Amino acid sequence: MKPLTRRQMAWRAAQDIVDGAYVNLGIGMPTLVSDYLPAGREIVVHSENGILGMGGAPRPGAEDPDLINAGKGLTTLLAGGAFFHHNDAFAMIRGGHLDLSIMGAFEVSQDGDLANWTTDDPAFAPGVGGAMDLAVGAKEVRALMEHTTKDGAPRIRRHCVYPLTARACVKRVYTNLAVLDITAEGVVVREMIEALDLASLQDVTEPKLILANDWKRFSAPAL
Amino acid sequence: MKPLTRRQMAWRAAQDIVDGAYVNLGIGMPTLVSDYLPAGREIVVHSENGILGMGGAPRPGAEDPDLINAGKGLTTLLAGGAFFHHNDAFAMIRGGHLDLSIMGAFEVSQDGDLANWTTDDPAFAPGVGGAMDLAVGAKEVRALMEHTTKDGAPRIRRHCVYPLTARACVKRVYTNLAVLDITAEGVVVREMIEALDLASLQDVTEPKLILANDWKRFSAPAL
Amino acid sequence: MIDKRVPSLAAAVAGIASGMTVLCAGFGTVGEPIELIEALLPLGVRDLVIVSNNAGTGERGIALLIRERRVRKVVCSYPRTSDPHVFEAEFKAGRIELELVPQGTLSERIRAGGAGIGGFFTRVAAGTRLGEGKEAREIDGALHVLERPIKADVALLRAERGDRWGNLVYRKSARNFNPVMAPAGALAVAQVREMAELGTLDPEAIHTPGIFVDRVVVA
Amino acid sequence: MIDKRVPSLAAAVAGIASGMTVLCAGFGTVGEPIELIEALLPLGVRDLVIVSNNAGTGERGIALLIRERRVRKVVCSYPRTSDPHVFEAEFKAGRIELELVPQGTLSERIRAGGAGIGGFFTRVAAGTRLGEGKEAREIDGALHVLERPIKADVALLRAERGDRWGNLVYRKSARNFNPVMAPAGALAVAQVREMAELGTLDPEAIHTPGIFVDRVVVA
Repeated sequence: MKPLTRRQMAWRAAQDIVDGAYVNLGIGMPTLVSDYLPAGREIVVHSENGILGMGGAPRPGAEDPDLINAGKGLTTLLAGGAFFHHNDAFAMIRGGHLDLSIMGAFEVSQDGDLANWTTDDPAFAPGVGGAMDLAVGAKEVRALMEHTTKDGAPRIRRHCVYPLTARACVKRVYTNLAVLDITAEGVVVREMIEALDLASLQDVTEPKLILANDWKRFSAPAL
Repeated sequence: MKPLTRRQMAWRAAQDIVDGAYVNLGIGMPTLVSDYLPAGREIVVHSENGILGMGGAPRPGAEDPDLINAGKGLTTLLAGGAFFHHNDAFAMIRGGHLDLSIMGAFEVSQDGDLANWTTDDPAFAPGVGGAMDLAVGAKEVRALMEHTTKDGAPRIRRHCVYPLTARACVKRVYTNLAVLDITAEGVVVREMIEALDLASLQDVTEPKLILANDWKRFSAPAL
Repeated sequence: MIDKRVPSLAAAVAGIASGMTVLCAGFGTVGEPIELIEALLPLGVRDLVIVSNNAGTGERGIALLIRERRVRKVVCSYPRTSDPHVFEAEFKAGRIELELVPQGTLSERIRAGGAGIGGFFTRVAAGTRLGEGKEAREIDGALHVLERPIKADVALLRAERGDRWGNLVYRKSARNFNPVMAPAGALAVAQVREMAELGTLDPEAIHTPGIFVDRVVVA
Repeated sequence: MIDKRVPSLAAAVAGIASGMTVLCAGFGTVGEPIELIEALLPLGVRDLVIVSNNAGTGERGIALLIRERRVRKVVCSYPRTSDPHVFEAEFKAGRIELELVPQGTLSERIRAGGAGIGGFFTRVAAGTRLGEGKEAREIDGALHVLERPIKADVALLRAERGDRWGNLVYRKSARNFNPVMAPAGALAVAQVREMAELGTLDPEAIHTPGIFVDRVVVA
């Protein structure tokens, strides 16, 4: 059994984004999703700092210091893209105009509660950015995170331990081990990586898992 | 004694607009004010439908059907002007960014209450437009109205009879007989037209008038 | 591929049904999507709630819908625009409801609807007849009323140019309510004078980004 | 004549005093009016409240003000931007206050300040630690919190081009908070890369109309 790399996780999340979707990709791992958007689909990437139609990283020599993404990395604009101010960017988010927000997470609860803004680590000042806006505003929220902490503790919890970003917002979770849906019935395993069994997955997951009837194995290309 | 014409009243109101002022001129008589803005002053006229830097009426042949003022008459744009949407236009109004709003009025009270949106005439559906926004939002509100109704009843009242647009907002009133300030002490006569005396003005004004120490006669050019 | 272009006015208004709330952009006839509005007639829809600054001019657009008795209620700031005789007649006859809203509050309520704001306090109309019945409170010494967002089933828009992603550019004062209403309609439909190739509209000067627009038709 | 151009950074920040609330535009360093912010240093001002998306990057701009201990409090959404070491050090030492606000709520509160809105209800932060202590109510079945407008003494802006009326045009993602903050400062000052002749900025594409701007300086 070989857990997915961060890039493989981003790749897996990218495969589910449908043609024509308006999506926001959070800072950190979700930003990598934009590298793996499936060919042949026109997907409009939104950025909190006033961009729709964001492209990938610029070619060397084509960098523009005035054109950055929400993670403050250099980016580009596709044909058909537009610039606007911060308040319009958040009217798009809060007003329910984004089809999908993919965010990193510290924890997701069995009810879809999301904790991704602070661990109360006294070594750092807390920062929230646009996480609460996205969690509340996007039509669908999906989390992209390692299945466990570095210490092996589950990140999919009965109840989040860390302070909440928003309640009952996450519908799907992509981890390095599985794809899981948060449903009214509970946490449903849709996909597992090769050679992983449900019992082993349950060992690193706090709430009781439900294996979907049509669950499948999945693997990602080497990335 | 010769009361001012509507154009003369507009002329008089225009003389008080200072260089550099951002002003909104209400529909009806106040729109005429833009024809008499004193030469040598740069005055930026705002319109509710998304214009700053509105000019006068277009020359024949230069009319543009997409360029109208709040009264829906054709207008022009000065160099330095800008177009924006309705919500930005009202952010300017409500947010206190306009130096001056000149509006028509049915009645003004001694406390500066303004009544200018409905007379409850059952023959017409009521309309409010941007009057309440302007009355509340502009840094200064001045009213431009005939001193009396067609029947000779005073329009400057102790208390407005018609439904209010906003309380305590009018600071100055231009009529066809006088220029009056609404002050904490009462209604102060600043200027009267030629051959009018205070007693005659008081006869057509409900609240007790105070004659300013430095009051003066004024006359307008033939218009 | 994203292609919001539709080939006809009929396709542009497909699915709009009786009883819906319809935002109609424009200030008087300027920026009013007259052809889209009139395309509602053959659909046979009735009992519409029209939200617009005015209540129809002459006998076209909103006025035609009202004359044909398709409108149950108008939410507007100023029904007495130039030539409002159709609305006036229906109103006096008691056949149409009017909700009068100060123009800036109307705009802000629509904006709140599109921006996911649950309500806002404004001084405008506080202490007046138009503020009666609304929750009121003093904030920083001034009386405010609480205003609710306006969300609509449909927003009908008129722009100068549009592209297949739904990006829109308006012309001069025809912009008015258009960019405010686009986000507040569950379905937003724009008639444009001209279709532009994707990428030819200046990204620095797109007035309504395509995310807010569902269909674009040349009319 | 209207002429908002000023000849120097010193003239641009004249009158800004200790204890004032200062909106600083920008997202990270992009769109941050670094030169204007640093021009506050020779004024000797202290105890500033800085409202900005971040809390300073590296050692320039907001970070420099903080390092020089001119800032009492930062209101922001994300102090942990790239290289926040100056803020982090002051924060850990307990020498600077932090009010953390979700980014969209921060933007909306500033917008409310500039647009004369007395407060608004939003679902964002409701039921979370950042919503604690705020008035809450259920609206249409969802918990909302009441947020207050942010009005400031000063807004510091950075634009690509400006003219003597104060009209501003930004470039790409450097627009960000600039047009939101301009209306919310009692004094709004913009540094621009280039001054434009009046009338040469496209009236269809002015991002901040001059009414919101008091001073413009090339920097």
